[in-house]
Amino acid sequence: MDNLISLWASSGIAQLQLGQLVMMSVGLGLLFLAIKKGFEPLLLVPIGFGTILANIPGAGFDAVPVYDALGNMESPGGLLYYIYHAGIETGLFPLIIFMGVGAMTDFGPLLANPKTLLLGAAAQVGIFTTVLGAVGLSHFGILDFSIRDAASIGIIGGADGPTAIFVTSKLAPDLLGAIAVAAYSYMALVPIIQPPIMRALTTPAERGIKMEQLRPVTKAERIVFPLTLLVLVAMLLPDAAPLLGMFCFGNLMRECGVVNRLSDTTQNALINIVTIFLGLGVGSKMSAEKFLNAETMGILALGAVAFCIGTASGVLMAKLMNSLSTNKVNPLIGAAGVSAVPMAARVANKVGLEANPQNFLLMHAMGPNVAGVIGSAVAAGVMINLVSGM
Amino acid sequence: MDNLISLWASSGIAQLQLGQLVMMSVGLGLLFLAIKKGFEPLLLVPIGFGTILANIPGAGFDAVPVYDALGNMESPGGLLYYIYHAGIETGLFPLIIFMGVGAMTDFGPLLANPKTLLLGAAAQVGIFTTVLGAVGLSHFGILDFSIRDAASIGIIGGADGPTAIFVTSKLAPDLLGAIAVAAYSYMALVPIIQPPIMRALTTPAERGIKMEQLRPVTKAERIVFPLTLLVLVAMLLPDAAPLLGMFCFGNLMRECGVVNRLSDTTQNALINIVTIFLGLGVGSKMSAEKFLNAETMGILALGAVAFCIGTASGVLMAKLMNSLSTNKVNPLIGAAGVSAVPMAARVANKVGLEANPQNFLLMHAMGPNVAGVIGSAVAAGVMINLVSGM
Amino acid sequence: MDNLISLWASSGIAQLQLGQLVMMSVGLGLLFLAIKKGFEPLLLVPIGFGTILANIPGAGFDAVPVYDALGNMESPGGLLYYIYHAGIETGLFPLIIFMGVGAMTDFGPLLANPKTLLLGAAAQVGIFTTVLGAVGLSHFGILDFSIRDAASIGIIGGADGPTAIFVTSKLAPDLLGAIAVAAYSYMALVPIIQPPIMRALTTPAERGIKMEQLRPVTKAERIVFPLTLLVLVAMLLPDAAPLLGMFCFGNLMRECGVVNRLSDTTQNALINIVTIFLGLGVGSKMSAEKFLNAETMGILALGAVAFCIGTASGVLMAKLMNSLSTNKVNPLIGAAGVSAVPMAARVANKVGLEANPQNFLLMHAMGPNVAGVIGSAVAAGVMINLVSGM
Amino acid sequence: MDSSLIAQGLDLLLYGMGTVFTFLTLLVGVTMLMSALVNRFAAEEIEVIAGASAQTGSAVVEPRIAKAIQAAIDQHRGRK
Amino acid sequence: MDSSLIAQGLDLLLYGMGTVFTFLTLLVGVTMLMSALVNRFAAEEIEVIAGASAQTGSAVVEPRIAKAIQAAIDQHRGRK
Amino acid sequence: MDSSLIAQGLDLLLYGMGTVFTFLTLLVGVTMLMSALVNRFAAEEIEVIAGASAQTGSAVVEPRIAKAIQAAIDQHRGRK
Ligand code: NA
Ligand code: NA
Ligand code: NA
Repeated sequence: MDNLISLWASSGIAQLQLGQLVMMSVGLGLLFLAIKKGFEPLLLVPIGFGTILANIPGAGFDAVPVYDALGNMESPGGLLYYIYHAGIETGLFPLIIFMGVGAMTDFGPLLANPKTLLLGAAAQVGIFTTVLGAVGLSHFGILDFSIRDAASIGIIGGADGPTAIFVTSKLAPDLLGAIAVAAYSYMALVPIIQPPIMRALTTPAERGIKMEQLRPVTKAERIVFPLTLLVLVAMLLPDAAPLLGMFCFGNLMRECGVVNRLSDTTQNALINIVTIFLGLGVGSKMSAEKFLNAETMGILALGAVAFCIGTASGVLMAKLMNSLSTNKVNPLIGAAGVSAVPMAARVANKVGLEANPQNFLLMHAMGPNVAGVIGSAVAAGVMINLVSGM
Repeated sequence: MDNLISLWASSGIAQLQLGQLVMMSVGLGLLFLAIKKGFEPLLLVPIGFGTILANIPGAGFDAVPVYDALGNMESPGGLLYYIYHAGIETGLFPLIIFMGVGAMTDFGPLLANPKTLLLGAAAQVGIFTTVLGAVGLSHFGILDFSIRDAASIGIIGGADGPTAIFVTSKLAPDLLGAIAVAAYSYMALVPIIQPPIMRALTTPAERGIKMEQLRPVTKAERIVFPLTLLVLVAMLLPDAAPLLGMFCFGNLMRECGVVNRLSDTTQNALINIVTIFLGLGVGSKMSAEKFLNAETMGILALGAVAFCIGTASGVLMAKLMNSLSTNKVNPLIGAAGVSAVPMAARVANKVGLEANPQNFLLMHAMGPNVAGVIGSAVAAGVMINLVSGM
Repeated sequence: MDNLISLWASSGIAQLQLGQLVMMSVGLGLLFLAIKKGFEPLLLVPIGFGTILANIPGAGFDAVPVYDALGNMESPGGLLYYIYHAGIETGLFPLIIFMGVGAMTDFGPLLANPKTLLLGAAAQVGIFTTVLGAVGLSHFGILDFSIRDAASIGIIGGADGPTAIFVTSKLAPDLLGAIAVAAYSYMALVPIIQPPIMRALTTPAERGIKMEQLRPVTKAERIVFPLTLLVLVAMLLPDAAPLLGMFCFGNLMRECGVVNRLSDTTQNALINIVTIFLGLGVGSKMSAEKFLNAETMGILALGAVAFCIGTASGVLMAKLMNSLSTNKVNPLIGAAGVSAVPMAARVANKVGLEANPQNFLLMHAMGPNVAGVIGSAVAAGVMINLVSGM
Repeated sequence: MDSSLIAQGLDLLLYGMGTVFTFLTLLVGVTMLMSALVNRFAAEEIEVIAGASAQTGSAVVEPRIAKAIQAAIDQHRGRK
Repeated sequence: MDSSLIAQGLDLLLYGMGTVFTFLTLLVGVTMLMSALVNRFAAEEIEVIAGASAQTGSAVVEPRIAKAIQAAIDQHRGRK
Repeated sequence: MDSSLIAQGLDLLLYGMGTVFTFLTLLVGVTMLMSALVNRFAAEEIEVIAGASAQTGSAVVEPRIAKAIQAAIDQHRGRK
């Protein structure tokens, strides 16, 4: 009879709190978005599943390991505990993923037209105005964000998952779940968020601008570029060096042509393994007390604002460049500067085709697209530097 | 001369204890079974090799790392030390392997005929009667098993390697070597152990029963099933959630169709890497003092009993179901309920073909086969829950 | 304004020390050698890049994690800190790589002609005479090497990267960068270093010696050989068991034929992942204070000497064997005894073809080549044993 | 003490098998319900035959492998 | 305190965007310089078209896969 | 102290090379013995030529790749 009571007492239903039930539904909702709606499934499937696991009452996925006085283990920690502390708290998983992303990135279009780096810079305006929005909400007592929270929320506007996770795990780990979910969800919503803004800020004539074909890029340029970027980062902005250093390392492995087996593993087995565990680890931070509050609503709202402002800034920057140069760019590719690789570039291409069915902007948009990755990593570095000193 | 003495003193022969020599032979014996006899080689090759490594006198594969007062390493630990403590003591390796097994499991036949879940339940009788046998041996003073030991021994009857390792590493880590070896050996011996029992408990007419073709299963069912199972586990039996949660996660990645690259890595690179280290880590627990004793003989004997009872229970359950329903099942597929995927299903198919050369039971037996995996994970959960409270 | 000062103060230029600048150039130089000159790129690309990363002022790649009194993390460590302490200080990465090398090694030519093991033994003379050279330099006050340093320097002559890293991380971790760079660089320079020595020590007639075709080797021999080697190591030289044990394990997985999926992963995803991190971790030890000193020059000079003496010893041993036996070996294959697999065997083949365009020595040279791997692992084991007792 | 061990073993048998059977019987019902609901509301074409996995045939081939195969075949066709 | 929060936000905006623009503008110049220097001194044939990766087509196919494909095609040809 | 360093170096040379030679010489003998015993008692057909690995040709191709290739070739044949 005691056993029956013990079994019942340890059952999920007996221990279940409302918050956990709601969070499990949130997890199922994320899985629905990922599987049925195609929202960044590579991350949202593990995050959604991790959310459910972390909220199973009594399952101990988040359990802290217990050691006796001699250092022998009395009871092991939970799977998500180990994943979070080994891979996310240390920053290792986002950095390894950045290495993999580097190994998958083609800098060719950027090298053919380096001025598109400025579009990638402009789109980061969304990050910093969102920071201002977050501190504003806090100032007026609507929500309660510290400057570290605000900086982490802003980085959603970088439209770059690993960067957002890296910054948030350093500055505001309690917000990790909400910020990661917002970042990946909005990246998936880019085809819905961006086009109206792009159309509102451009004339049909501007959207129809044809760009000259990109020049060929040599292998030597491709090899030297990641090293150039690395040296510049090292000299000027060491705080961005972890992210951009690993990014450049991955890209150098890709382009140098002599370590293809390493590059191949980095792009496949390694990044896949780390993606699974990164997602589960982020899910482990999706607890009711951290997610089910007004701040999360604020984060979701501010994240959407960040994407909109970033998109608008990129388009406006392109128009500014056109007014200063005779070598016109199609302002639609400015929207790709938010990164969200390669989704935003595809959106630019699609909106461009509406205006002129013969105008293929995809390659031209890849330049600002990867520039946006560099831009938000730079923004992340400067944010970590400044906020740590505040 | 001192050096010569030092070299001799540190040689294996000078340090060798009889127990180590015997255990190295046991390791070679496991390799023989794995390589020459085909006994579950994916696990028994690493376990056998790990056994040899762990018993090399003076090689330090099991060495504990030494740190000075400031936390700096004075001497590193041995390879097997790190593997065991990082992957097995924490439970991480069995859970990751369960994720991989989930990604390799096809629930189609089970979904087409969910009643076969009952066969997977019945076959777990072997687990619990073996627990009773172990405590009986202890009660009569023949061997010395605690209730934690008995529970771990019983789980051999689950015919599921990672489950047995997961439970044993939590409840009775000293028995890990013997239990893992018994579990994998008997899984390999399924084609020898099961057929006589299956024939003894059935008539030729029963063995010849033809089952109707399985209905087609939709993709949506396949996607929703792991989530359904997960929610049910979460509500009723959180202690089974680590194993079944990871199993469902792997299966969802497989079936959802949007994360094929993650599923592919889970089924290949990731599970292979973890299998190698899991095997080596289990081998590190194969020391003479823990393996060369009467208890190990008892474990091997009880493990065989567990398999036999599990097989018989599955077959008898199928006969019971037939007596209650007009929709007949071939009782041979009940034997597949012990799991030992896919060996037990193949055995059912083979014995069925002997009775009726036109009767292909393989697909029908896959249902109870995967049900057996769920069944033994449930048994593991309830065992950990109850024993922890005793 | 304070922020501007903070940004400037944290910029690389403001913090840059001359040593770091030089070391970043060294890193770029290693990348140049790896990419443009093809010097062992699989290791030197990660080492070179790791060197640059470790020397970025203020980037914190080497940062030590900080915990508060309760054990909560206050600030995470750097990526290279974690890699070095988890994988290199513990010896895990070199051992896993040795497993992978074992899985890629074909012992067929060695089994067909086991006497070539003696050539692999002879070539290790380079290791120990170099130790003597290092202590000599120290004795005469030219440089300052302890016996542990000298032993680590000698192992460069083993021409085997993971062995050198394993020994050095145990005996003289401060020299790790210099020794790893020397080892891999000279392995890449084998086609330049060896031929003059080989020609100087042999007559054209000797270089033209044709060797009889190798006998076929059975699958059973291939399977039993790694186990034989393992047992011999276990009995006689347990200090070599970590390296040779993992090597034999990899080779057994390769040859046994029943765990091809494990062998495949070991040879691909696993060794690639570990190679990337091993290289980065070695790079993290390339700091100015440890690398930019006279000792490094001494290490580079002694390493070259070690390669030369090893090559000469192998060739002379072959000539000695010829003078004692009627079954002649081509003395050029003795040079392959230094290991540097498969480069040294190719060099022997090439120099042989110069003397006799019909004489293909490649397969014959593979025997001493893999014997050299065993030989230097044995030397490593005895070195660790003896030096630890000094 | 020892008889308590037997008692513990009996408890495990009783509650253990009870839980296993209860859980899996419940799962039978829930699975049937799930299938009925899903196939009614998802109303999707029945594209997969039981026993065949969701990932069969060329579906699991990575694009780069598929591309390589295609290239090889094109080359082969061209060579003839 | 709260107005200091706003001030901090403004500081972040000012110095943050300033750094991002300064850094990327500098990168534009440095990249152009790099390309000019590299293409002048490396004097290598222009083998890659912009937009196409360095690793395309059969280059990413591992040797063992390529070998398998070749074997399959040879076998196929032989079978005819 | 320093001369002791030289002495240590000499010791390493002496005992080190001694061990290496002793071990590898022993290994020559043991390997020959092993081969003789194995080939006598295992009495297996000599299926592998020295120098060729145990894992050659299509053996290392994973089943799913082989299946994909087969599918591609079937498709190719069908298309003609
Ligand atoms: Na961005
Ligand atoms: Na089972
Ligand atoms: Na060597």
